[in-house]
Amino acid sequence: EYLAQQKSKLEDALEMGLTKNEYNLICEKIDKIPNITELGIFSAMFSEHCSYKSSKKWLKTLPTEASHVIQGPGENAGVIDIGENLAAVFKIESHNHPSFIEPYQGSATGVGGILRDVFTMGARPIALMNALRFGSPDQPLTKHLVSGVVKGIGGYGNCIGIPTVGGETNFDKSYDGNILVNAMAVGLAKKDRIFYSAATGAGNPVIYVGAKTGRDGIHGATMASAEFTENSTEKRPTVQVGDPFTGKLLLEACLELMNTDAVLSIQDMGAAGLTSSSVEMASKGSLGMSLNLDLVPTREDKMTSYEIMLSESQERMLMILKPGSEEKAKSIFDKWDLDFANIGEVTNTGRLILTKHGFEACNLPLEPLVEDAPEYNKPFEIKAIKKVLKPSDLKTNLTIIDILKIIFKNPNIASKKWIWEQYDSSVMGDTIFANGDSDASLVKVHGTEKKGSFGKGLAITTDCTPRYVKSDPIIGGMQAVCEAARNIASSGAKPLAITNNLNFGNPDKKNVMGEIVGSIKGISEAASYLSTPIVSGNVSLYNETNGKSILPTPVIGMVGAIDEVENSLKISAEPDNVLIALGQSENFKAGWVGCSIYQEIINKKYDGAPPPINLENEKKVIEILLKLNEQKLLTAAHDISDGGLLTTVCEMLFKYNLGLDINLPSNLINCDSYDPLLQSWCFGEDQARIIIATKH
Amino acid sequence: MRSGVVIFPGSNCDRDMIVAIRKITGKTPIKIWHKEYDIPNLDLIVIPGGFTFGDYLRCGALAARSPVITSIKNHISRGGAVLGVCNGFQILIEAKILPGSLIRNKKLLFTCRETTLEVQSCIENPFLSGLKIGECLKIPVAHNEGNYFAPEDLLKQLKEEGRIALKYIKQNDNEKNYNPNGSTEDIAGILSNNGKVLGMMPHPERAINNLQGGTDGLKFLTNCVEQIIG
Amino acid sequence: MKVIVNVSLKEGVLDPEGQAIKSSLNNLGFEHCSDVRTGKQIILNLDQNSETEVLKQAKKMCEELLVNTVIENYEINILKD
Amino acid sequence: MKVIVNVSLKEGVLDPEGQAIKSSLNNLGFEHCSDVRTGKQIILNLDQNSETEVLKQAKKMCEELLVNTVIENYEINILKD
Repeated sequence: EYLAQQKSKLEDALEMGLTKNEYNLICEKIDKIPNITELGIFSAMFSEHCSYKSSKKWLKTLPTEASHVIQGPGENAGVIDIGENLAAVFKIESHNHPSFIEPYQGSATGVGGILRDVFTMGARPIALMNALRFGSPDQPLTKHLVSGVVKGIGGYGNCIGIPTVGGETNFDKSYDGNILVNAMAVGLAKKDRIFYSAATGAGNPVIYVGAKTGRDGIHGATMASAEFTENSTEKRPTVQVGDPFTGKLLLEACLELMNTDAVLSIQDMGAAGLTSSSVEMASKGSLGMSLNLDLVPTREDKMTSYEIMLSESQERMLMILKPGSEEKAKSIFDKWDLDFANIGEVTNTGRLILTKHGFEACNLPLEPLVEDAPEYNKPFEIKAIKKVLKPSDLKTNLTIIDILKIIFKNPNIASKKWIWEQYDSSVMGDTIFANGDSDASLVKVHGTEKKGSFGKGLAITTDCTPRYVKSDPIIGGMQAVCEAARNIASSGAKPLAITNNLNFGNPDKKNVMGEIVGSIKGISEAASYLSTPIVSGNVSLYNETNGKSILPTPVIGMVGAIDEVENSLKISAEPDNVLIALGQSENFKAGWVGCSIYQEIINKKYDGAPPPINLENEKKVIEILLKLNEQKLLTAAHDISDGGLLTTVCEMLFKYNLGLDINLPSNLINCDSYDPLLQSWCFGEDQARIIIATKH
Repeated sequence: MRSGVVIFPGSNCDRDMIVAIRKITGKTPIKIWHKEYDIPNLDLIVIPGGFTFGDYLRCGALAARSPVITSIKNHISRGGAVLGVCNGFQILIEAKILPGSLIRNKKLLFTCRETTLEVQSCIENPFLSGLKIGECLKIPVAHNEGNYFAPEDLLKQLKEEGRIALKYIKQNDNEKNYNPNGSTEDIAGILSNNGKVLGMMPHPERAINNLQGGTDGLKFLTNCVEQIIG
Repeated sequence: MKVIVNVSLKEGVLDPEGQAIKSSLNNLGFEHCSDVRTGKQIILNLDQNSETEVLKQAKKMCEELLVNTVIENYEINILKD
Repeated sequence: MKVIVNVSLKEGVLDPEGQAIKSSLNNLGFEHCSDVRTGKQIILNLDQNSETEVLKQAKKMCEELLVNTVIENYEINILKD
């Protein structure tokens, strides 16, 4: 502890991932040389993960308001109103770096962390999704990472008893050195029982609940955005270990306590553990906090103030209780066998004061920790491919059937049943659609059953087409939002709001920064037009190994609502249905083949411009679909995306082994199977199209 | 019918079972916390699915040492009926109320999917007597350690005493992996020697309406209620 | 005093994990590996110093909780440090 | 030749299973049990007879498959029967 309270030097700051300027800024703002613990607190708060310093400037441009938004970005999770005095609470977060180092624990703690972000707002989590991206499948390391990540997600989600209802799994060699594990959770709360993290009332007790603190995950926050070099394994053992059993106890104990009036504010100890929770709670309430670190329950002995403040042990929460309610609260945590320790109090000094062994380990003004985190405006260059490929540019001796077979062998399109059968998708008894039944997963809203109806439902999807974003960041960003909205609508629900996970390479490179700025521009434009604002999210940068960045992957998690789950739509057509392609133009000229799966099969690369986005058509196709569904005219619906029209149609026919007689546009009737124009009709990836199945 | 659902730290299918029983009987079963010694007189106690105590050491091992197990044994000696589903079945085995053991699924993976069960001919019992022998029920499973293992002599005894209640069955000949976990002779559920205790891996409470995978679970549980009320 | 309890599956009891490890070892080129059996190791810290007392306690713990005597054997050895 | 590989969690790595077993033992009246750590035991049959060769093989198996070297330690001992 003596060392932790020594004055820091520049090398310490550099070792903690801070730059020279950042170190000087800190010394200037607090007008003293910070000791090691104080510097550690700053390094966590100024990390990319907590401060979003390289992307904050652009994140502010995202639309975050709408009539149904109760709480936008800035809290642990986003909150939207879904009627009947109920609110949906949701967020997506990434655990990319820890999952590469230790796939099982990395992904398991990712699920645990995102669940805590939801129930800390007072919501019972009701569904889990995950968006995963791995390197090329023939690499032995990829096999090891896939099996570890899937087991970790299942291991945590199944044990804590929350259904994993969907997501996406893609493979591309750009993720060889940097896999992506984005976990999304959706919860349900009463509209008037939402809990926030802003501290209130000087003198109120600050309570630590949950598992004991250990040395795991120290520097997790700064590691989260650290670029991997060849020997990244020497960063061990900084990986946190998750305990889903304690997670379940913490979930039930917190929800039980939140039913009383004892809790004033609460925050999950996520990345940077006690540091981010105490600083954010105190600064949001524009108050102060003084903590006695000797009172923090620890599971390893002789832990220094530095280690306690930066530890990322899992399953821990920080709460501020109404004075006098500590006994009642403690009895609930005793029932669930969890630690409950009063470790300090709220003050009005505007400072964070920590004591250890009677010495003052930290005395910092709170304001610079949050307000003065640097906001960089890194140079960027948005590069977009403008070359429009015509069908005739692609020559092949493959027939349509040959191509279709290749498409369904593509790991990004083939069935992922071998993955999601390892997830419990039906626990809690509210799952209507999971894993591929429909374009969006659908979960009943428990307790809204009415006479003659099973009640409301929440539709959830995660979407992104990284190859489009690589070719044209703005169009790629727009397309991710539009595809998510189409998927929600194709399940019969109305798209409502977005949580996004922006996974990118190294922002210090102009083209990567251009990908970030471009896709945020695209997302903003589409999200505002479709009135699906961003209510929460996460940014993961420096996903790069040996100088090679991943494909730009801005994942869009979207939530929608349907009033009666019986009117929901699956993707499988039924016998004697008629299929209609909404949004497909009558007089067909050419299918968009640029940047498509089809082009990759023919040219072994994507080099054309991605399909253009017409926001007006996107909005119209969704409105028409929902109107038709309201009149109960539809049996099924499936959004046209990767692989084009024919791939989408096949996916609608598989379940009941159906066939389909297709009437081609007049100008294609006598084309042979090799004709590029006909093939562009089959496999072109034009947007704003949904196939509906109907008996009427 | 007076029924109760036992809740341990780590149970996560308790609410699903309560919803199913309330849908059938119109009455909400009481919640029994695992530390309760004395519980009121009940007709049926259900031990629901979940990951009690995190499945640590062995599934159900730590839960089987909770105080409530004594009150469950008293309930059985009074002639009461007990239904153990998934983790509940594992707890009944660890508490030595049902014989044999449940080990890891043969493919070593958690599996959550539809299965078809065939009602076996077995001794008088309040769970299956109302159903026809050979009748098939589509009920989902979701578990990691559902591979029921019985040594030779126990298997012989179970057959002779007609205590094998349910088996996984293939719907058509080319359905290869109809048995989700590789259990001995495709066993999915067994009865105690007096027929009053049934342990089964599949989750009937997850098949109680047409929107979510059929109503065979509802048929199974409704039959249990009718048999128990008698 | 530290006690190590080794719990292993009885003969004749299926060990799916052991078989899976054996096949993946063979796939990785370790042909000489003809059989694999898996078991648990539980390391207990008992605050007692008489060895007989510790042995008696450990045995009782195994019978009552740590071992499923239907399908598992166990051996206890005391660490003399 | 028989080889026993004992795999245990590294110091400082959280062992939730060990803690759950400890509290259950305490509840059953074994107050003297102050800590429990769990680990795996893998028993390998290797059809080789040179001890050094067997040791080399076993070490390679641990590094490549049997042990998660990020959070686990291992020790190898050869059974001389």
